[in-house]
Amino acid sequence: MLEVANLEVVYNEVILALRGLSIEVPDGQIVALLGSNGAGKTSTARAITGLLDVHEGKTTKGTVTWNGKQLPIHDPAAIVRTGISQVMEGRRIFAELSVDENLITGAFTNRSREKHNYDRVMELFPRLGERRTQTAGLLSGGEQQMLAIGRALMAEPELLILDEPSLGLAPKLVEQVRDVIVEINQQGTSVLLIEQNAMMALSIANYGYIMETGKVVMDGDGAKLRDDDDVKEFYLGLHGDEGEKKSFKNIKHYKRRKRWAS
Amino acid sequence: MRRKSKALASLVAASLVIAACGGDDDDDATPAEEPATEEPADDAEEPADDMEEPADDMEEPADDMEEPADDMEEPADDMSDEPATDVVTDFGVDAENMVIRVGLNADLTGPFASLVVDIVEAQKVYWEVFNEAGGYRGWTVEPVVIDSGYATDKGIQNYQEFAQESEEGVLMITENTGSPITSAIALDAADDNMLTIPLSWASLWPDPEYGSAILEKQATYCIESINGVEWLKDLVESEGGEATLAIIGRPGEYGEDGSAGAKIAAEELGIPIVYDGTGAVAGDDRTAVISELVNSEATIVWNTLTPGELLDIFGNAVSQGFTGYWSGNSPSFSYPVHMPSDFADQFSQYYFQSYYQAPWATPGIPEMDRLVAEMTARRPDLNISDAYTTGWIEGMMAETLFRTAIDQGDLTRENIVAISQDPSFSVDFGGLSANQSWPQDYNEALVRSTWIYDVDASQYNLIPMSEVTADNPGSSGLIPIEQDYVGTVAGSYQFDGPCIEPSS
Amino acid sequence: MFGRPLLRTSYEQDAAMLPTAFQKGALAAFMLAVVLMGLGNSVFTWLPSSLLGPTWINPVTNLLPLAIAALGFNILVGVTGQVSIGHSFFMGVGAYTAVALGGTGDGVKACVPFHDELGLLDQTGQCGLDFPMWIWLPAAGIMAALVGIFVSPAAVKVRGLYLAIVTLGLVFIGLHLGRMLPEYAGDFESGRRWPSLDIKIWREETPLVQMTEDGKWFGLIHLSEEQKQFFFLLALLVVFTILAKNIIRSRTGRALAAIRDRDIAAEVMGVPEFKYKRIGFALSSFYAGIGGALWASYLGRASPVDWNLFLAVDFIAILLIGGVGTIVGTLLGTVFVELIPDVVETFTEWLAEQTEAAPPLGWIANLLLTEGEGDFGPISLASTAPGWPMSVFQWNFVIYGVLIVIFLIFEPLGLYGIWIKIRNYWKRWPFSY
Amino acid sequence: MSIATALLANAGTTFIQTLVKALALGSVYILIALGFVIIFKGTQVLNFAAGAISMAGAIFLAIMVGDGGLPFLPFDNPLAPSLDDPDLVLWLINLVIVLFIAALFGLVIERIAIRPMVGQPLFAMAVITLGIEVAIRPFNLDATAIQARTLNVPWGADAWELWGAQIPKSYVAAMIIATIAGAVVILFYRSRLGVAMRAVAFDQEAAMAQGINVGRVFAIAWGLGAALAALGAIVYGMAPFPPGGQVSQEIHPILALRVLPVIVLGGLDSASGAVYGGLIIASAEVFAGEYLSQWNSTLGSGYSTIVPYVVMLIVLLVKPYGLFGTAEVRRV
Repeated sequence: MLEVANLEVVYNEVILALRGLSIEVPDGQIVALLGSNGAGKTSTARAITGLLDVHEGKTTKGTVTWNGKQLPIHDPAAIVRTGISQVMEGRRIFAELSVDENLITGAFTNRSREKHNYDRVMELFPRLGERRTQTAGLLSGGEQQMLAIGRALMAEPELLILDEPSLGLAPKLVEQVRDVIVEINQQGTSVLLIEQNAMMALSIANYGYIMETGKVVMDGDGAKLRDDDDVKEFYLGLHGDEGEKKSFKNIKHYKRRKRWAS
Repeated sequence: MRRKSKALASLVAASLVIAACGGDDDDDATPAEEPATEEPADDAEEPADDMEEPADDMEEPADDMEEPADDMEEPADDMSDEPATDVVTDFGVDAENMVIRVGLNADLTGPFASLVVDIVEAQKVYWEVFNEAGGYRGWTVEPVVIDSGYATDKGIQNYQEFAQESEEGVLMITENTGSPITSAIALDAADDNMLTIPLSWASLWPDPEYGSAILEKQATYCIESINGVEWLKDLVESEGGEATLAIIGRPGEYGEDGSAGAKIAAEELGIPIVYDGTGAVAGDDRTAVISELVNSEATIVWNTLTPGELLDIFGNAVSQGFTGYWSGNSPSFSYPVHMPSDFADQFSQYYFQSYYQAPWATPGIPEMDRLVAEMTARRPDLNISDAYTTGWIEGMMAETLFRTAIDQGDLTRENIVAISQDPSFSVDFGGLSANQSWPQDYNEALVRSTWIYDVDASQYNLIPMSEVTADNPGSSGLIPIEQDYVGTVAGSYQFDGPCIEPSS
Repeated sequence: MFGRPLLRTSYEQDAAMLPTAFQKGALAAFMLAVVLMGLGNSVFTWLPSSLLGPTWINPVTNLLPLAIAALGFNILVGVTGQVSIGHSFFMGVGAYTAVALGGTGDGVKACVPFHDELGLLDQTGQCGLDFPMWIWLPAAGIMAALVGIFVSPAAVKVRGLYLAIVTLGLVFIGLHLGRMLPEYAGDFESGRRWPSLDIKIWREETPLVQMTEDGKWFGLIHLSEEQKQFFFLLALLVVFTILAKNIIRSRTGRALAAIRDRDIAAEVMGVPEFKYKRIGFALSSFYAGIGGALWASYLGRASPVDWNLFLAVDFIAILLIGGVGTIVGTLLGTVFVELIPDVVETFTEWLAEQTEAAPPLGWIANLLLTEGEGDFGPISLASTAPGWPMSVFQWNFVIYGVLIVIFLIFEPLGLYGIWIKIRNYWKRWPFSY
Repeated sequence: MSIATALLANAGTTFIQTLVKALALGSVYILIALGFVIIFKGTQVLNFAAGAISMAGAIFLAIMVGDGGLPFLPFDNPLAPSLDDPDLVLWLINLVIVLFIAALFGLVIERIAIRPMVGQPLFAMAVITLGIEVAIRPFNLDATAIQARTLNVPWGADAWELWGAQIPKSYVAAMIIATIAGAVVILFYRSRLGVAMRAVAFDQEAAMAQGINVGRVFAIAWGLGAALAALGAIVYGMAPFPPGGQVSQEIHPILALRVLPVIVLGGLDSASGAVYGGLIIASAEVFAGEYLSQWNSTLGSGYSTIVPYVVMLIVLLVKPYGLFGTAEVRRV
């Protein structure tokens, strides 16, 4: 189980990106983390996978624990070894490498089971098998997303963090991605799904968090959030009333319980 | 930069005033300095008129000195070891502690560092020995070394530091590495009365017009080339060959001077020049020069290069089958560079070194015995070196100057220059090199003898001085063939002036 | 008078030369200090001579022309963001323009390149037309700027590190031109004499202001040769600093900064990239040319090998150590970089006198210095012995390199950044962000 | 015989000799350029310290096999080949040891100065290596005693004769060593570590996210790069490369700078580009030096050394990322 408690992240010693964020990802579940641009979703992912250093970011407060242990936040490779893999926003495949070589890069932390994991990826994404020796940069957008997910699976993670997997994909491909996520989850991997596409995310999530300006402003079961009027209004775009702009802050039934150090 | 003379004049004037008014306090020379530095603003105009007297006439200062120095009987003749306290000083001399500062503007990090480091070390030892023996009449010498890295701009900055008109400056420069830097400061040195002993044998320096403050030691590059080419021609002809000459030189005073001498010799002796590479060697790639040289099939090569350049050109030419005899101006061949190289055997076979002085531990030279004894005792960790002779010689020149100046009671920069230009001034090098004097006529001032050595890699034995014994003094592998050789051309040739034009 | 700090109600206020009263005061104090330093003991006779005057005036004067060139380098690298390792080349261009126009020589024919090969003169001659400084100094800047414009097409096409290598190539090509054209460069190693800094109207014998002799200035104050040159170069530095500051806060300066931050974005916003990169190169080269001409004239002599890679690296170090993109940083950096060797040498001399002192000072001195047998200090006082331990001259290079590394790792904004950090700490106290 | 007729008579041998020299110089350039490329590929650093690193390697070997000692240690090198008749096997063992030490040296530099700079602008990283170069240089030139040193190469300045042309054994050795090094680099690129390095080169953050130990990749790139640079300088220290088979204080410190046109021509990140660039630049330099020699006085002595820069400028104006380099994707 992944527990993030009261996380505060600062960039360049000036910009406060997360202000006391707390989320949980229980084993075997799909948890959605929703929010608009700049809400701090990607910062959350970076804080968990140890990539803040690259962006001059720092965790100034709070803890990230995985199965009861603190994560080594300055060593991304060690974090991957503990069983957390990330599919980064914008796919970030190695365009100059071949498909196979891309997959090899995912297997560095788990060499002993490379063959097994490779077969599993090929089973999940038969399209990749057809293009094994092709240069990855020449794949289509959907295939590249598949490759990015497959690359992350090569480490055989217990928790897969997906950062905006639907970004820039056609609706049909979004559905495909969603199905893949469900399948991976069913094979026993927990998923933290970071999305702007709330509809897609909440349709498969067991639990969801909604972020705004670095804080969780609302959370609940996937089904409950899906049915919530305000969520509908802000993220699913289902409300017809297009008058004033609202923020969750102003909504009366905001009643997220505070959780201090857990 | 005439201001130095003005300041000097005001100083002389001020010291006279003090001497006249101050009565008996005059045995301390330091008070003389203070009015000089404080008051030039007011005095600068007036004494400028009387400056001609002390400036132009060498004998005059002695007369001027009579009043303040009345307790000093006949200074010129007196060689006693009485402390000489009544000495006029200006810059670079700590009169209170009786310390003379001399400057070494030395290349400690540049291309000639391997040579200059040894020279500087030998000169330091020279002054250590001098000082420990009590100096001369209470005066000791403190050498100040600044690195120029053989860069002209740094060399000029160092010079400016030395030329400071205060105790922090130096009285004279006893080592100034390199023709470029010497050339760069030659005119300023004349203006500043800063006598400079160059590590450069350019034929410019004996010219009273140009190098009036440059006290060159030994023969010039130009004469060295004339002697060397004549000697090689005799060698080739004695073996039944025909002499044809190839000249290779780097650009600048050093290279052009050496090449000019080779051309004079070729013209006088009727040797055909089959390749003239004067100034052709610059930059790191010498393919063009090597190609031209090998194709010329010369039997004599005269080079004026750096050791690295010589090694490259010699090595490549020899491996392409070139078989002429080689020699060149002295810093071209450097035993620490060439003796351990892959071409050591070829150097032994084809190369003859030319130089001006005795190499390390040459037997039968008393001054060399003293040098070897002092160096081995004081610097046991260092290796033996032929370059120690140069530093020693520079020290001997400066010491002779200082002795004369102290006896005259005048340790001003101006007087040091004046002594160096006096026809009676000469230095006895005790066999380390040809004795020398500096008359103000170009042809008379020239030293026309050089040394010629055989290069013998099998004799090469570079050891630390701690291992030096009488039986095994070590050797640079350079074995003198001719000591103080004067060829027919060099012996009689009348020069119109320096072999090269001074650069502006 | 004392409103809220840092509240600026107009754009003019934000772009002002010296936005705060503190900066005005600091500048005044600094200038006063500099002037006092120049006057030194000719006015303040009671001051010890080691503090002011002759010991330091030469090194300090020496860095003034370099500071002018550094300002230009800052415009190119700091403001326009174009990486160059070729600044010394442009300094050389300016210096040779100056010596060709202002130096003594053998007439116009000698100024034709390859005149020896073309047989124009009976003998080898040097180019020098003996014009006064008001001609050769601006011409040096303009010529360098023109050469800058000439090579700027490469700057537009070539980016980043490739540009750095291209400009580095310029340095080597410049060194070779010095070998090829002795009519301008003089001897390859010893070079030639430069025109002095005398101010003349035309070629008259007695100049209006004579820089190379002691004497009274304006009939008021007696100054030595060194002091005259110091004040003259200082005045020029002040003029060029104000000019640089104005360029940076002008429309041009903003366009250059836009190109630095994102060249494509700037182009999309209507800043013509090519034009402004060219302007950046021209401005930078102009400053380099002026700085080079003044430096060579101050030294009195320069050789082609002086405009080498190390000089170019000096400017990089100046910018990095001082602080990229700021004028104050550039000036601080120049002072710091150019005075390090003198300071280290002075410090070592001082330390050498302390070896007999009471611990811990004497202990430290003994630990650092090697005087003879049995010492293990890394700095050799017997400075001339080759090998380990090294002399203070060699340690100076090491210190120089290590400083570049340290500043880059720990303080990328340089000395200026350190100052800003201190300032911000006090400004925002007690808030942490 | 005039120079012109001599030239004609020797035209064939001159050409062969020139060609061999070009290939040999090209081999040196390729070795050092590969060092640059590997470091740039792995860490995005243009290693201006290559000059000092390569010279340090050459000096180390010179001390071990020439002086027979160990650098900075008061013992003799037990494996030193004899001075008069050096044994090839012993000499090669020393070479391998020195290459390992050079690699270690690269690791140390990477650890101290490059690792803390990860994520900084490319220029800052390049300049930090410039600082390292300046800082190491005095140790190369002064601390190890300043005289030029010989590498005591077993075959010395020997040469084979081929149709009247002298083919120095060192030139052939240079070609063999460069070929081996090139093959090693190609094999390395295809290995797992090579894949990791290319991944890091392409997208450092993404590589980190996959659990690739970027630090280890950096270290390997610097180790390999430093060893290659040292190998290049060592080869250049064999006779009759200038200045005649020595580690020279005049030529070796700037050897790496002369290679910059090669990597610009080939592209900073392309290994095959380094090979082609090395051959093109070396040929241009050597052939210009040989066949334009009669214009030496007009072109300026030593003109051939700036031929690489001129070639580089012309190529860059036509192809801004070199002949083989990857064009940067420019995004707003």
